[in-house]
Amino acid sequence: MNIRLLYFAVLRDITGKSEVEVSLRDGARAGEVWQSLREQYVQLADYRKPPMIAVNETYASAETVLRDGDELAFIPPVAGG
Amino acid sequence: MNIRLLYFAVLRDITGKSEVEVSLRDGARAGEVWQSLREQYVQLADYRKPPMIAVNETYASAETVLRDGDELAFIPPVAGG
Amino acid sequence: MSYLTDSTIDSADLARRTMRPSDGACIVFEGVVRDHHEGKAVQSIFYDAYRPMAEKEISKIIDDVRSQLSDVAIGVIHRLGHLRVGDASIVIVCTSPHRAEAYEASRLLIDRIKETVPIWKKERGPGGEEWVGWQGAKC
Amino acid sequence: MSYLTDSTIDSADLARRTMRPSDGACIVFEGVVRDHHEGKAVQSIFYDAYRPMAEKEISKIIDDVRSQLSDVAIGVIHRLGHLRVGDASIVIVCTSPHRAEAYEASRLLIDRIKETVPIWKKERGPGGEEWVGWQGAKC
Repeated sequence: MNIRLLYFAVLRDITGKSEVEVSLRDGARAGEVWQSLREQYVQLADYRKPPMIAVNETYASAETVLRDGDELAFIPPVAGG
Repeated sequence: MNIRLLYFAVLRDITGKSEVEVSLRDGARAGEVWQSLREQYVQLADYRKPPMIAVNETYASAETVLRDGDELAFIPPVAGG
Repeated sequence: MSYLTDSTIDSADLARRTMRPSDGACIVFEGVVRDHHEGKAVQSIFYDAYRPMAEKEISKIIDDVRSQLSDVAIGVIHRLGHLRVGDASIVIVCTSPHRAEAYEASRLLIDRIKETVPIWKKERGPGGEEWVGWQGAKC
Repeated sequence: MSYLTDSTIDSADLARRTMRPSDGACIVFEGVVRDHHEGKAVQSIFYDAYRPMAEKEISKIIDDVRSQLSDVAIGVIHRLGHLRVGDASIVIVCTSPHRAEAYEASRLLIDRIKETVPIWKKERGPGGEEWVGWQGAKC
């Protein structure tokens, strides 16, 4: 299955991308995507746990099982206001 | 001795004046001026105690002894803001 | 400087003049003439004041609040005369590096200004005119 | 309606659009870019957002606050992109017949917006650029 992974803020700076298509095994969880990002980007080495996570524009846990077509975003510490 | 008595808001409406000169015996207290006003204006009959009092632009008590040249004002319930 | 005016209050201008580059929060409180009061319709309000004393009282309140909340910059303007529904009668601007102090100062200021500053209002509605607070002050 | 903008926020216009004739209090909170943060000089800020989600989260927060404080009318605009010192990043307008509810709503809104809305800021100062909160999030 495929999901769309969106990058914002520091994660866009680190990856140099706004959005990528990711192929995952069926039943993959949101937290696993974070771990695979950590293997790709050394700047994430010190961030063992994922930041907050959004699936389809709603906050979700690292345990959330993803489905084909989902929109996933890791939410670094927010600083609005 | 003489003092200046200022009227504001409802008291100006009742008396029809902004300011009067009042002659008082030496040693007169602010509260006594209120009682003499009550004798002049029937609309004040139901107001036995004076409202707040200001002498020379500062809050003062009904017991304050007035001096020649003082500026006295009775302060009805304030409603600023 | 005067805290009283007889014309429309320019709250944006007051905010600009109050704000410092180190401020991250700006709270503007506007007290506005509303169309009712204690169940009665209100069409307009006349504000009267003991002007020199009102200036001094507002100044004292600002000094007091600033001594409690030293990081806050404060601007206050109270309007007098005839106001209609929707007109601002008072604008209080509080700015500070962090928002908590500015909120606290804003509330302290409006609470204390309403309590002690010699300003009065006469409300006009369909049933006539009345000085607010006078009927209830009988004793 | 959108809660996000890429240009200067017109807080007077937002206040006018929020206010009802029955409102006696209008509280405008402006969050402003200040010249320092945690001891470091700040020259400018870049605000980024997950826009559709940020819109939804702000909308949810407004609904929540309105369900707690039903007398309050609420307007919120958050600015994104490059801001300089003195620019407003957020304006929150709360109006109500009596002031207590408007103050309470204003504080609830800014506290919750800062907590959960997916908006980020990168501060630029003499020492370089930094995404606020990222260094401290190591785990």
